[in-house]
Amino acid sequence: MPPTPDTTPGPPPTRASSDLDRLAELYRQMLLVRRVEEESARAYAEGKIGGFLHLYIGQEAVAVGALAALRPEDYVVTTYRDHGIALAKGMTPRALLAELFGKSTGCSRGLGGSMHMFDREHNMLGGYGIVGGHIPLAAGVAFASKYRADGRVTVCFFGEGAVSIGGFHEGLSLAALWKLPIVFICENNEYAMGTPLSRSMSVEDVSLKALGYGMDRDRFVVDDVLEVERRIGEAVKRAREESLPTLVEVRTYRFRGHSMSDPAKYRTPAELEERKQRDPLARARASLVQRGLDEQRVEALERSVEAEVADAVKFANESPEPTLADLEPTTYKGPFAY
Amino acid sequence: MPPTPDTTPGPPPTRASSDLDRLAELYRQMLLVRRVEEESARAYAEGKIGGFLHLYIGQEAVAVGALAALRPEDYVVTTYRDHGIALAKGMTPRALLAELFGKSTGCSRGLGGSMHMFDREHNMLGGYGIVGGHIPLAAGVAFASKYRADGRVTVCFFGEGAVSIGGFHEGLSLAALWKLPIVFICENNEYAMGTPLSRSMSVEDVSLKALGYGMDRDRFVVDDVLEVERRIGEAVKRAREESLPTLVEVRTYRFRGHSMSDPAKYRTPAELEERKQRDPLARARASLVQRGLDEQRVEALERSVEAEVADAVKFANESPEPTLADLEPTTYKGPFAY
Amino acid sequence: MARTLRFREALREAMIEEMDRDERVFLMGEEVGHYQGAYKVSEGMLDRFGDKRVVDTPIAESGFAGIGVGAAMVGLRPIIEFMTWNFSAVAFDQILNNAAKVRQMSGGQFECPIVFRGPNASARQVGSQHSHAMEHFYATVPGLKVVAPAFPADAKGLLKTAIRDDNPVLVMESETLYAVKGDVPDGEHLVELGRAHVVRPGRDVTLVAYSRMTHVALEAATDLEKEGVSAEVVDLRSLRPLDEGTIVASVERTHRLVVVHEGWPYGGVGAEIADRVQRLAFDALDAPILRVTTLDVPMPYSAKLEQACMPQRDRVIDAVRRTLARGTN
Amino acid sequence: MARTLRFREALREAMIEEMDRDERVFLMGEEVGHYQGAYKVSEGMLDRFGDKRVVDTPIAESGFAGIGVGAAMVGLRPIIEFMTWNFSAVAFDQILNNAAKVRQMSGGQFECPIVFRGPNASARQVGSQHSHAMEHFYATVPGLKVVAPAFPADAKGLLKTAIRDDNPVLVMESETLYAVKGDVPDGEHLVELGRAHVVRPGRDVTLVAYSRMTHVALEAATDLEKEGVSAEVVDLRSLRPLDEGTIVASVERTHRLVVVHEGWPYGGVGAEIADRVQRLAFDALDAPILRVTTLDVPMPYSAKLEQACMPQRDRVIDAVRRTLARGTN
Ligand SMILES: Cc1ncc(C[n+]2csc(CCOP(=O)(O)OP(=O)(O)O)c2C)c(N)n1
Ligand SMILES: Cc1ncc(C[n+]2csc(CCOP(=O)(O)OP(=O)(O)O)c2C)c(N)n1
Ligand SMILES: [Mg+2]
Ligand SMILES: [Mg+2]
Repeated sequence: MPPTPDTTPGPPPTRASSDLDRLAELYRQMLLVRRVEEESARAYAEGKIGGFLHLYIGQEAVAVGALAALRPEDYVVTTYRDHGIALAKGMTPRALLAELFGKSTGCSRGLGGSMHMFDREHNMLGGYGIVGGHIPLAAGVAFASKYRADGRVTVCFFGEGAVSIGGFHEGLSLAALWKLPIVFICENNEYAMGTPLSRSMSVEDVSLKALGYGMDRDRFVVDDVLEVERRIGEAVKRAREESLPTLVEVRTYRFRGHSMSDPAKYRTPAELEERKQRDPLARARASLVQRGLDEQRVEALERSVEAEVADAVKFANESPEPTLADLEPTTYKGPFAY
Repeated sequence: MPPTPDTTPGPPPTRASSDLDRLAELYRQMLLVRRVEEESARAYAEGKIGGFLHLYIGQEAVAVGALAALRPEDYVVTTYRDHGIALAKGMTPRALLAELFGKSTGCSRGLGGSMHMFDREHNMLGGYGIVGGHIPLAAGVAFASKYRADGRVTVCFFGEGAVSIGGFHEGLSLAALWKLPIVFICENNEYAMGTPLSRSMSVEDVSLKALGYGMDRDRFVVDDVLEVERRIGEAVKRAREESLPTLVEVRTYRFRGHSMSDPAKYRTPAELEERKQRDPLARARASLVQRGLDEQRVEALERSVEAEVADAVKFANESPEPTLADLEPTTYKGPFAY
Repeated sequence: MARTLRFREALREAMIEEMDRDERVFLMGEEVGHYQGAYKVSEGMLDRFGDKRVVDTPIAESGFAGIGVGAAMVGLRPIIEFMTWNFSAVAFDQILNNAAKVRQMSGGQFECPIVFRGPNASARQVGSQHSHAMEHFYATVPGLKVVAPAFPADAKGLLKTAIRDDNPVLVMESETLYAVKGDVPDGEHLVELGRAHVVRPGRDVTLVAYSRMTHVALEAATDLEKEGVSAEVVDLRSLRPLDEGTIVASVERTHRLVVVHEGWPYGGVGAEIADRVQRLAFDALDAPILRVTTLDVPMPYSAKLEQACMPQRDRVIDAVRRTLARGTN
Repeated sequence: MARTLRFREALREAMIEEMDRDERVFLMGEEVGHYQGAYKVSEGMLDRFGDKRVVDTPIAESGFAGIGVGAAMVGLRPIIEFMTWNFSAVAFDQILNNAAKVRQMSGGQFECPIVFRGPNASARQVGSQHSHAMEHFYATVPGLKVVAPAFPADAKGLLKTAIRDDNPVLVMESETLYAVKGDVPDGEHLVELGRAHVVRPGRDVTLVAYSRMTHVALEAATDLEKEGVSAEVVDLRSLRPLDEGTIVASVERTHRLVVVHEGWPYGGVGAEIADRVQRLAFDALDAPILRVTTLDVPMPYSAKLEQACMPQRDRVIDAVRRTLARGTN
């Protein structure tokens, strides 16, 4: 009998036994990210979300594949394009959407917003807004793991636009020098706002930077989420077992503009169309069906995602806003200092 | 007849016709640097110089050889260890020592001090005190040359300690991306204050960093000043003719501590002794004599250096100090802004 | 004669006119060219001047700020755009140690005629890392000049003067002002740095403000008028040099002062003004000088809380009432 | 019982005691280990704690400041030494945007118990890039705490408290104080952050100072005594939180205030104090508050000019005379 659709929020992702189950689970996570992002875009248009909103649509396989290679106790640090990564690390759509809606039930009480998704319980150490600024910070998290010998791995994401900034260099230098258990994942989506790679970097191959640090490197195109898990898994293993950092460049693509205010005129519709043809999400679904997963099971899974998203939107809508009383205690622990 | 010793300050360096004359001239410059530095050390001990004093003793062949490859209109930018570089670029010992003595006749009116040797006339664009901070600035000078197509080359010096800092990365990235006519010379003297290379960098070969920028690179040990001129000359040519940057790592050694206050306990006397055996200055002299330069001519040249240094010390001693009236006009051009 | 221009158009005109006039002037920053400017200030400029003079950069603020300083030292006149002033935090050293000091360190041999510009202070709901009012970090530094216009005409006139100045000048704009319209005089329009402007005369209290807060102060003044309070509004325009003469003259007439600015209170521009006025107009003051600033917390994302943190008309009015309530000394 | 210690020894004791007490505390910075500290503050600590807990870094202030923040977020308690605070300019973003904000951005989920410390302000003749008084750049930022002790006992007590604090605390030391001796209480010695200390009582004028300037203020007070002027000296110790209560209470007794600090005048700690005091003690003031600060120029190398730029006893005395000359209001 096919499973009945589950309309309550699902349990946190668990390791599936078979490869097909595994792919189904990763597909579910990718779809969840996609759908949450689509709802965010809609809510933004309705004025329920303000400020910057950087969508992850198109890149889902990176976060989902990469974080599938982690243990729950491992740490993740990323940029402002953080929704997909937060969800893949275990943040609930409720906590995420409520944050976007500026509600006190949001992961960061509605104080952080889109760019600052933090989830202590799931070791999601945030979304940061200053390009490159979080890279040394992530190295510090890995430093702490090495200091305590806690066996944890830190994964740090950034765009290819961050590679030109000092923070990238200092973070990677120190991680290499001190052999920190960290994986640096450069999500090379070919554009930094409106700037294509060719106008921001003198070499096409970002992973070459690793040579100057004597660091291991990897580089691949993101088509198949399982391949992402496998490749990042190697770097994670190196970090966990040998306490060695790796720089991994993954080639990906964002289907939306840089943020909601960007019409993305710097690329052709044809280019976008071609990339959409290769959408790793669609590919994962096709692969599931092709490899024999019951179409009904796929649909059930999709319905469960819909339900989870709908529940989260409702939750975010109905939650209360934070108040002035939230400000001082989030500025200082203990008495306010002025 | 042997030339009579010349006790007046010599003329600015000119291109000698024969190789031997050339070597004699470079030897003279190296010796001038050495002697000026020795006098500075003495004056420091006498309390005539204050603050930090970073001596260039041991590294003379780098500045003298490298700048011999330049034209007078080319630009130079460097760090706080700038005395030798300023002299090799044509600054007079008078202007330099008067600056160290804090006198208004100093190159920077006694306001800059040891770390800030500037000489507009000779296109010496300074001595900077923040490690790595001058590297983007130097790229900007080269940017201006390209903008104006003035055919000039910029040479930027820094220590191997600067390679870990963001400014290095950003400066080199931009120079490579924009193909700027610049030569980056990393004076790898194996120590950054008390930190040996092995504790500051994950790779021994600094020039490897160039790979990540797709930049040309070179790397050699500084023994022979003519070899320095030749090797740097290649990079200068590449900058001038193709507007391409190069990263050159030169292996050198400082015979004194980091600054006057550093007893340099982090290295063994044996190591220092061994390096002194290979002193490029002594080697240049030996080579001159061996290749047939009249010993008397060598001594005459040495006497002329002595005279020039003595004159400069006297000048520095006797010069007046700057006054409070110097401060506002050097803070703003035009009316003071407060 | 004058035309009505938006703030961003006025800035653009200033840059275009100066670039037409002087081959040495160029614009450099993130997305200034092909993207037409993150906030469209430089729209069309790449087409007009080509990519030699309108230079898109990678994300390397410290790098391109330093490039600007070096280029300025050898005779170019760079305009460096920070996509927002928030990002100048990674270039802080270049501004503090190179731009502001190169003249002094070289004993006056080298100059640094450079303009750094971009939007400053809060935008809307962009969170704590993107809402900094950075002006006081720079106004405190000798060797720099800092301006913060509130109206298109001043934006144009100050920016043109800044470009011609032989010192580093920092121009603090505001994303929330870019679309604001105002009259801009035809022809060559230059505004001297260091001159405040009494934008509304009044008798009972002086409001000192700059950038977007000048508009808030004016709104407050309009409301106060209805309660019979006549507020004089002084638009600083320039933060360094600071036109203490105009401020003091106003306080000598009104005997009361409220300073309104974005940014945190501790040691901000308001603190500096309070210091100067109590020193220079001690006997003229009938009540303590009050500051209305952003609350002393990182800026929250929540729309409601963000508004509550920022100086608003009501908080200005409240401060004015409090200063008036004190009676004469 | 108390022992006489040098300032640097007091700091070292604070670190050693806290590292003995708490495995999570470590020291990181340039030359803190093998070199025994650029100014010998950490002498012997590498031997005692090993290179896991006394960590020499390459020259990458932004990198290792960020490493400290990340490590603090997951439960370590880093002490990050800047060789001097001047070099924090390249790490400014890490302090402003990460250390100060991570608690807020995460809605209070993460803490950042970190200490940044090192020598601040002028040393001797090290020139304009190495003589910055950086404290006001940081004291202005909510989320940070800033202390600046003048005596060995406070150096020890404040640093120990800072290490135990769950917020980022910046400790401003002074190269020119490291060799200064003073009594330090035996046993556990903690000094609360945010408490100023009246180090010399007086009747006629209040001098507020911190760090090395407290000593200058005390010298001035001794000289003033000879002319029959009784000056009260308040040593702030903590700049944020700022003990306005103690300052105001003093001014209410003396009716006159002179603030003495290194660093430029514009928007400095002195400006903040002027603002608060004129607001909180308006009626108590018989004369304008005066500031004695570093002159508003980059610090020159020349020994004579450097001395002329820095606040000296004579300038303090002169300011006191000027404030007294005014008579009562
Ligand atoms: C230091 C800094 N400079 C500029 C910005 C503005 N900015 C935000 S995102 C962005 C582009 C980043 O591109 P990339 O790193 O490729 O990431 P992507 O957006 O493609 O995921 C820029 C310039 C910033 N946030 N921080
Ligand atoms: C940003 C910054 N951090 C720290 C310092 C202090 N400092 C001055 S020189 C130096 C060592 C530099 O070594 P290296 O680059 O190898 O040059 P060398 O002194 O060997 O010529 C350090 C740490 C500084 N000036 N700037
Ligand atoms: Mg990108
Ligand atoms: Mg070195």
